[in-house]
Amino acid sequence: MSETTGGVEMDEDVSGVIKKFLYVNRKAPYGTIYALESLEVVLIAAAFDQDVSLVFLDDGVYQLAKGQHTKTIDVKNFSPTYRALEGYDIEKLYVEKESLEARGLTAEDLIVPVTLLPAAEMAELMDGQDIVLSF
Amino acid sequence: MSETTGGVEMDEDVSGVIKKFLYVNRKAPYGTIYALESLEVVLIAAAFDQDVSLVFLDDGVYQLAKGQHTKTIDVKNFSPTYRALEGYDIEKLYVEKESLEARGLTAEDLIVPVTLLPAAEMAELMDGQDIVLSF
Amino acid sequence: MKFGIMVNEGPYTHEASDTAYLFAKAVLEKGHQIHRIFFYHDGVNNSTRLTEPPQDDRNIVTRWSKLAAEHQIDLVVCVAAALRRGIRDENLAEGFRISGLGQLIESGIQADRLVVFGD
Amino acid sequence: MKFGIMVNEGPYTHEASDTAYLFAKAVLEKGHQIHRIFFYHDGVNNSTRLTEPPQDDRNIVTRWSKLAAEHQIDLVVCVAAALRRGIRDENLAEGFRISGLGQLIESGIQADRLVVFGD
Amino acid sequence: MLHTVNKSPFERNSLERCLQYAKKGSAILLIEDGVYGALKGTAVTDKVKKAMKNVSIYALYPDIEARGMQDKAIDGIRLVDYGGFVDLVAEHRNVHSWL
Amino acid sequence: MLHTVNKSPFERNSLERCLQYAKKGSAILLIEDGVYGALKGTAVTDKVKKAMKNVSIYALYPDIEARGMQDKAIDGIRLVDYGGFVDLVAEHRNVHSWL
Repeated sequence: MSETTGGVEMDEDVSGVIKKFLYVNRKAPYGTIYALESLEVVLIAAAFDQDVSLVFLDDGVYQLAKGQHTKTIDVKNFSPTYRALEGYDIEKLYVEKESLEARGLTAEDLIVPVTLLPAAEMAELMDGQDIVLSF
Repeated sequence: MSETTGGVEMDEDVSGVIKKFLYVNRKAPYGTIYALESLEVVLIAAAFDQDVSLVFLDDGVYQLAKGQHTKTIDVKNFSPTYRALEGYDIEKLYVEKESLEARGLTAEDLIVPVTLLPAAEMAELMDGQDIVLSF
Repeated sequence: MKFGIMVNEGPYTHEASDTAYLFAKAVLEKGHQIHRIFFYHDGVNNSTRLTEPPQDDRNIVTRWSKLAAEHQIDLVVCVAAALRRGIRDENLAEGFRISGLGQLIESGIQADRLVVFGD
Repeated sequence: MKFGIMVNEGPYTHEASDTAYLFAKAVLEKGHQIHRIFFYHDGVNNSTRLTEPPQDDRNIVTRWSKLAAEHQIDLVVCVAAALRRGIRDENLAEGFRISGLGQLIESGIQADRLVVFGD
Repeated sequence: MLHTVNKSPFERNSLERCLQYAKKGSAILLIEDGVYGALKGTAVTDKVKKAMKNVSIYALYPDIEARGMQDKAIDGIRLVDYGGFVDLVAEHRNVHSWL
Repeated sequence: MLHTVNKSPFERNSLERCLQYAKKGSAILLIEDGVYGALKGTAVTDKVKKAMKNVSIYALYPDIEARGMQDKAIDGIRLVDYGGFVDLVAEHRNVHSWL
């Protein structure tokens, strides 16, 4: 049995294994493409039934800012996609409290509900992963 | 009359004009290619008889560090080229004092003789240029 | 006034090429001239005709080609930087030409202003 | 042990692709295996066969091709990232193949370690 | 002269260095991720406000809007569009992009 | 776990953030421009030395040598080659590259 995922035949020995994947987002949107292409990975990853978490720290918290209007820079506004993650069963979104505070933001300013964690707890979370992907 | 420079025929109206060109180097060597490709511009620029200055600040001061041995990372060591600049009549090399000090370096650690300037004087120098190229 | 523009980063990855493009358009709208747009470092990747972004995204390469065609703008790709990165005449998009670094210095001399866009 | 490797930056501009290559060689020298090397973001530019660096410089692209041939290593270039940046079968160097992002996740699942090299 | 800064002040040192270099009477334009340096209530706001006593600070509004920061610019920072960017370049003898 | 840092601590915030995140007993490997964080007598030396009480810090010697910093590494920072880099990855359950 195989299932096509992102144009890929999954090998037999993939099925059954569940690893903890952490996606680390530390970069602001639009200034560079990392945030967008990271999100593209997360969407594909959803098909693999792994244990997926996303963390947003440093300028990565800006990816989730409400009210993004990208028309005048002629770039696609991809922020609504974060709201779609729930539909892909990706529900573990963590934002670092210190990063948010340093930028004068609160959870109210974010486009999706997230879990706020202080850096020390984020570090614990990171520590317990199998795969840490950063972009 | 035209002279070939970097594969380019100089236009008539270039000759005679002398502008002050400043090349700003703020990036470390090897981690990225900017330092090397900046140097390639400077070498071509020498043929144009303009008033050329180079400044090194922040991690750019590392470009001039003595004792670079790049064999084990299989990259060309381009630091000797800074010593060749004099032969191209490029003699105005300025290093920011504060940047050097923050890195625990002195003029003794550098591969070429340079003029040390405090940031405030560097700012004056920058202000007086016609063209400021950064990489 | 005559503007020279230098683009140091590739398309999509950094906003630099977007900003440079929107700046160039504004230069023309303000009635100024563009002496030349010089592509250096990864900026040379702005000139690959093989690019095919998603349907709902801007096409950065063809956008430059169109700007060049409509306003007779000289788009110069640095030969040394291009060879390193796999840009040659065979994959060069319309409106671009490959030439030497001297073209950048010349632009600095002939233009009234030279603006650098990079990472 | 099986290693997966991810390369996020293009050749020459950032040291990431050099470090990834030297790391990959050391993985093999230590007697480990490489499950796959996945090229993403500007990393896809590591696969252009049109590159022609100066004579006295390393050729990053052919170095990958050789490594793949000598050790049967799977070099995968992300199709979405590649199309954006002008990498297609017609300019793809030997030893590379273009495929989907699923190949990266699969590598994360099947390899014992996944190491990311980027900017 | 005109300085441009295109990086977030939380990630890189370029805004901080630029503020040290910008002489009295010169102008700074924040673009791309540099616009995060133009916002109220952040860890760098005070530093920027202090600099505003000596230099004029501008921010590229299209980049602010893209990032959803429309209502957060520090009072006194002038918001410009690309046309305003062109004007700033034209008005100053030279430009340094703090890359 | 193993953390890698590849950026200069003078230009970016990644070493600083990594030092805050690296838990007692974990390891940090400085590579590429990150090796500038491994040097004596700089503005960040004290911060790094302090962290060394809780975490093991390594630096990639080929990158140190390339930059001419052979004699400047902080005592106690362990210098490794690429083989040592591979060993560090193998010895730790996971790796986070602070990009």
